[in-house]
Amino acid sequence: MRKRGLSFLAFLGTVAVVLAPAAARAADTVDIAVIVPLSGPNATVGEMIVNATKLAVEDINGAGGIKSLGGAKLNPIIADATNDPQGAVTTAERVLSQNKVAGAYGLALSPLTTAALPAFVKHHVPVVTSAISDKLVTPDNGGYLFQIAPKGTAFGNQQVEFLKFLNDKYKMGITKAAILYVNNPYGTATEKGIEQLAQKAGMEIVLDSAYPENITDASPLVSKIQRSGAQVLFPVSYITDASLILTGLRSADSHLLVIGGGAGFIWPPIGESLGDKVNGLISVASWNLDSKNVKDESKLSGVTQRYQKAYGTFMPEQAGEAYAGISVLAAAIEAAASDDPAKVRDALAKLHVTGGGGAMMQPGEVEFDENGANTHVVPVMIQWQNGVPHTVFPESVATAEIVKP
Amino acid sequence: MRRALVIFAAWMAAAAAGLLLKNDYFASVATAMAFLALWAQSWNLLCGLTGNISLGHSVFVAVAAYVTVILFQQAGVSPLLGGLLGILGSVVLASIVGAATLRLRGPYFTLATLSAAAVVLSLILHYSQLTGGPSGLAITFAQDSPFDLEFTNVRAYFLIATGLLAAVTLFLDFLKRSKLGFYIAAIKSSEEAAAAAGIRVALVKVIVFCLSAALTALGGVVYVFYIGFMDPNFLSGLTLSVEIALIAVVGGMDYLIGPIIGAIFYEAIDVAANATFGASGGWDVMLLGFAVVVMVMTEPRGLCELTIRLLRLIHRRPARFWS
Amino acid sequence: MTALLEIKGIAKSFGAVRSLVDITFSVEDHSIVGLIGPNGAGKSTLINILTGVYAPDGGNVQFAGRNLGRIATAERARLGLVRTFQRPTPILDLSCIEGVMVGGLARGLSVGKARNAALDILTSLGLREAADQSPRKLPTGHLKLLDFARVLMLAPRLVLLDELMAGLSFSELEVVLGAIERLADRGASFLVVEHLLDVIKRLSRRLVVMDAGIIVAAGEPTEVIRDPRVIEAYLGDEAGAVLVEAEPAPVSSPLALSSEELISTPFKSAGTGPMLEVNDLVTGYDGIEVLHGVDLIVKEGETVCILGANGAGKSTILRAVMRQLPCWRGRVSFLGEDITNVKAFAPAHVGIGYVPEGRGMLASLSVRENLEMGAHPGGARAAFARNLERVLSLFPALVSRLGDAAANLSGGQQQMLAIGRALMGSPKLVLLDEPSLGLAPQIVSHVYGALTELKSSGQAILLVEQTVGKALALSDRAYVVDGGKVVLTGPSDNVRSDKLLRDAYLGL
Amino acid sequence: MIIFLQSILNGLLIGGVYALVAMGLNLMFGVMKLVNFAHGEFLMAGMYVAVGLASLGTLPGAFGMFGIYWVAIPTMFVMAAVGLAFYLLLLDRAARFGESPQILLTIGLSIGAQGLAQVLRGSGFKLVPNPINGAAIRFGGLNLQLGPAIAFIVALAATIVMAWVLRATRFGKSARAVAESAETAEMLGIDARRVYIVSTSIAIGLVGLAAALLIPYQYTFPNVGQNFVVVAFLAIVIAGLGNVVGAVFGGLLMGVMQSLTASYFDLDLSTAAIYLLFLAVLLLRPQGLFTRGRRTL
Repeated sequence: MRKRGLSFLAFLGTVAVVLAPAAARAADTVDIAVIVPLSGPNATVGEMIVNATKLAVEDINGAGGIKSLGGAKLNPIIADATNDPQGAVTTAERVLSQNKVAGAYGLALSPLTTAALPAFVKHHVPVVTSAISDKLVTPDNGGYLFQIAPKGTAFGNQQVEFLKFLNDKYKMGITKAAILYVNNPYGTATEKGIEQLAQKAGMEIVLDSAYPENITDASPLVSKIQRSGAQVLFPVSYITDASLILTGLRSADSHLLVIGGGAGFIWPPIGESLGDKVNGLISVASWNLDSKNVKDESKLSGVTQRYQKAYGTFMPEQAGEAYAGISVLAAAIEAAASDDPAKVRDALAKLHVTGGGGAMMQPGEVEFDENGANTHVVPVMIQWQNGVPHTVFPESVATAEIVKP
Repeated sequence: MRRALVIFAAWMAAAAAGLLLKNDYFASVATAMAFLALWAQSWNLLCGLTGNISLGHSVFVAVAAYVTVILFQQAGVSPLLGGLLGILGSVVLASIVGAATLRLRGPYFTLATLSAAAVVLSLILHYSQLTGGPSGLAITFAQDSPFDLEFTNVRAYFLIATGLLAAVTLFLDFLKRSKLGFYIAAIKSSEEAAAAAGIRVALVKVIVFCLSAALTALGGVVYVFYIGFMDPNFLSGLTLSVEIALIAVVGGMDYLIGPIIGAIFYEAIDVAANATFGASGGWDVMLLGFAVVVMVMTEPRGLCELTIRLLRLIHRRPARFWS
Repeated sequence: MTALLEIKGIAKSFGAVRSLVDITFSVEDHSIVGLIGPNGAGKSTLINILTGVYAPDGGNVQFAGRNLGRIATAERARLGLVRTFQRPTPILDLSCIEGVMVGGLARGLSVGKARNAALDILTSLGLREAADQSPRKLPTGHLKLLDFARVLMLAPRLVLLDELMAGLSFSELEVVLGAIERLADRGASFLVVEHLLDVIKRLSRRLVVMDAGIIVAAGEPTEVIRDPRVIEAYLGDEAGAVLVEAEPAPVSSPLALSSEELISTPFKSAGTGPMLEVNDLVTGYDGIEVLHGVDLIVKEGETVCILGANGAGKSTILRAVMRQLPCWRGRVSFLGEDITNVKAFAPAHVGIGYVPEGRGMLASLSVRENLEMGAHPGGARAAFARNLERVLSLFPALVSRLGDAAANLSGGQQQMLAIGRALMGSPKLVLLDEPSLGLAPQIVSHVYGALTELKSSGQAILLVEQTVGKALALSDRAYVVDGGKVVLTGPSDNVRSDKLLRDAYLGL
Repeated sequence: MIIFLQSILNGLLIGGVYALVAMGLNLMFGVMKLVNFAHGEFLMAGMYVAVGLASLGTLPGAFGMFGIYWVAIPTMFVMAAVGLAFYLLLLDRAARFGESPQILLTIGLSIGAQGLAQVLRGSGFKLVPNPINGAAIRFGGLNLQLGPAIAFIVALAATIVMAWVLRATRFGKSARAVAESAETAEMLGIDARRVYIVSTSIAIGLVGLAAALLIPYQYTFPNVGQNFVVVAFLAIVIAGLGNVVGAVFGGLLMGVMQSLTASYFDLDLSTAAIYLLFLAVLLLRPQGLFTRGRRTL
């Protein structure tokens, strides 16, 4: 009996510890939750988002905060969604039940989003996310999820469109495609899109194979590709496997066309590690720092430069989406003229952003359909040129000429 | 009997606390805690007996959960029935793994369970049209439906989880003084002598393995509806297995309350870490890991042993009550 | 009618060591058969085969007209073929009575019935009041009684008692004997493995004697004991005859002599200054005290032997000196240096070589490497070549085997290697623990030949033996240990003719 | 055919690194009967050390593209020192605990170390740009990635040295004696504790070497250790727990199996296959495939 008492003490102790920070909260601020993976293999994603969030909040508050709330300042409450769904749920519950937040941004990964969503629905807090799974934007999501990034299948679509475009432009006559994807939600989602559309486009899929996360050696995959006789490779990979595949191909002296599936192929580390060998690499991206909508808007391009200055790398896609997402959220609060999350949700549903930070997302405007999908957004194709990814497709947002692969 | 009452009272207290607790966060922490304690308790039934560490127990959670959910979503079988089938599935798996590994000792056993889990994991990944592959399966529902284990109020899951925990603890307490309990004790102290006393050691071990798996699976069935989502790495990955083992051993494998203490300790550290460093990654993981290291270094036999030692320091009376 | 237990041509080897060569005998229904033999004769191996722990290499066992074949231990127990263990096996997490109940439960009794039955048995064994205690605190004797009680719960037809009586107090002994006799009257049979001959004489009409894996004699106890082959086997050699026939010789010896007295007593041996001194040594295994204050001394150039029955504590003395056991009380010093609490690897470095019981081979290392491992003590590295030459001339058999793994040596060669390895450290004193254990007679005499050579080269030796004759012949002085105490000491010749020695062995 | 040979080659190359990691694991198990679940995190730590050193600069042109490898030796020694601390701070005391607490201890350490790495160095992926990454030699249609090839050669050299140490040196023989029976070894005057200390340092030092060989072509990040150590575990069991030299063959075998299955089947099923083989070995031949009789280390 004594020991049980003891354990309850321990429990109460932690209660105290946790309630403490919740107590302090200035009156003229609007809290928003930023819940992203900050530990485990995907922590990098979280860090990019947090970096961008800081810039966005800086700008919004610098521009006088939420005017409709008497210039209340935006106050991001950053929390670690960890790397597993259980962690995401408890974190969401922690943040949502200990703070009165007007809205939330983050989660970023489909499993975390799927698991944590019910908590947001229960607390009636809208969450803007950069997770790309199509499954998220269905009537099941309770109407509290707003997906600012393009749908997973849209990426495949764009990659295939781009290939067609290349075929026409350079008469490459590419017909045999190989798909190589990491065996996780992100990989499988993207792969579906590529596979369906490639067939529609009359491509022959000569290789369509998954590989586990955390591989330490890609050379078997490379020999697989070579054996398949593919002319173009659509790899969907994170940073380590992306690098292994690229170096593997190079060391095998293979010159087939690679159209990367985002993530690993566009994050700063790949550029740093490959040096100038990275130039010419092509990939799809959910956002890029020199798309027309960013480049032509000095404010926004200024943001990308500040990011470069503050964090030492160019502004990656996750950061761009985050900046847009936070701004959109702010715009919704502004429109709702209230920090009541339910009202903010309704505002988000009606919202049509055409300027300000929200325009960071290509093509420069954001609108959500009844399932919370971003109706305007399309993925962009980038090509690494002198160490930085440049937007080369679609024409609507392209700012750089393609260097023939 | 007295113990049974205490356990029941403890459950009532916990349940009441859970219901009165205004704070959803602590409700969810407490629920997670209850599930972890339940699993650690079931884990300890096997590993407390053999003294070996299983790093594959999450697979029993996963099998039960997958069977239940797949039956539910694709054949509309109520989880109450599907759950039974799920548990059965776990038991079948356990009987195979158990029969194969019961000869193994120490690290051999640990590595065997670990890789058995890995096999199942990659099978779940492979048969994706059934299991949803790496993207896993989501259970979304809008309104209460008790017979489908669907409750919009998470407190319900807290009640069920703590209820199951209490029930399992009671069951194990009763088991201790049953025929099987005596056999387990005999085997624990010397397999040779146990056999010489006419105990079918191998059979008893397999039975215990299956029992342990069944109880673990029981938790898994409810848990998956609570969390509303499952994917292979999450449910049958190493992380959960390790959590279960850590909690049981840190709590104290020789004590009925050990796993519960362990779960409280584990979640408490997590809560504290998140409260202090929640906004920056790494800290929580680091603190959890090193807390375990410190714990083992100070008292390898777990928190219960430590508590008892402290109590002895305070006043002579040895607290054997929960042993 | 056919016998209850029929053992036909059982053979069993472990690696190079042939533990059982060819064992054939039977136990009639309603009978008590005694089984004796020196350490390493293969008695325990035989029991493990009868209970299905080991599978025999050859031969078969019939129980109640049924071939046991590969039937598992538990099933055999349920058939009524049960055993006790040399070392007590209490169930630590259960109370005494629960531990006993287990036997009944396995037999199919309900928990309630089993409890009553267990209570009766405990009462009959005089353990009534211990029933609800934890066995952790009980003395060895009680624990052994508990084991006995547990097998009784199985309603056995044949009980294999593996040195159940060793370590029991006189009163406990009476209780057990009583119980055995009562059970025998109710029709149970027993195979009693013991060193206490008088116990066997009292219980059994039939005695089987084993040595080095074969049966050397069988028949009516009193006759068998007089059989010279038995004396040879059981007590070593002709000298043993003295033991059985000896008239009480006039040697007055207080039960435990203090070391001072020992030194002061004049000896014909070449001993000068004291080398190894053990004062009032108390130690034991997991909480159970085995040595109750032993005094012992070895002087330079002396050969001393420690005699005593199995379980008397002979090896324990050596293990304590080598720091493989912690000393609970007392003091061990070597050449005036206190080594009571030094690290486990230190004794070798101060100059004590050790040949452990069972030879302690490093089986995976080659013979040469084993010898090199012996040469760790500082000075020995320099003297390596000389020592190696000495060892190889002492045991020429090893020369051709230097490259082979120790595992592949024969038992005799392993024993030689063990001795040689100890000598490689150029020790000032060599401790030998039963060098004759499990070896064929001619090998034993070969080993002793080598020891005699060593002795004549002035090497100090402390020898633990069971085979009295050769040990006494070799040594200058002898200690007789019984029940963890030195009961007799003096020049070997006097000891040989002392009745106390005989008591220590045959427990008459 | 050429593809087949290429797969074998790839397998052997990556297997070299597995071998280095596995060797250390088995040395520790053989001598101390301790399975070090934190071994991967020592690799991770080693890689951070190596990256740190490499970012200080690489050797001048004379060494051509191999300038980055100067970090190998320092990293090895730094990690050996870490191993020493590991023993003195934790294992020395934990040696008295049972197996279960030891397993738990190393698991806890593994988790904690991953957290610590992120707290100290962030979660980013680090790879010092260097000419080795992606460079390759080609012959007869086969191509040989330079980074893995160098790792393989060094690993082989290290193996030969280790084999020699264990067979020929005084320490090696003592280690084998302790591995077989610490009690017997001590009664012969061998200081078992010293053997433990040295073995731990060597084991962790080897991991350090492996780390230095990896950084030219593998990213460094907090969880990187897991990717390698899991395979190393499979390797040591297949080779036989405690069999140091066998572990090398285990590592190479794992590499080849991975490579073959990966180039001819779907990877997720091949994982299942590999683990099944692992289980089979564990159950049918617990002493491992490359261990004859009762040999130790």
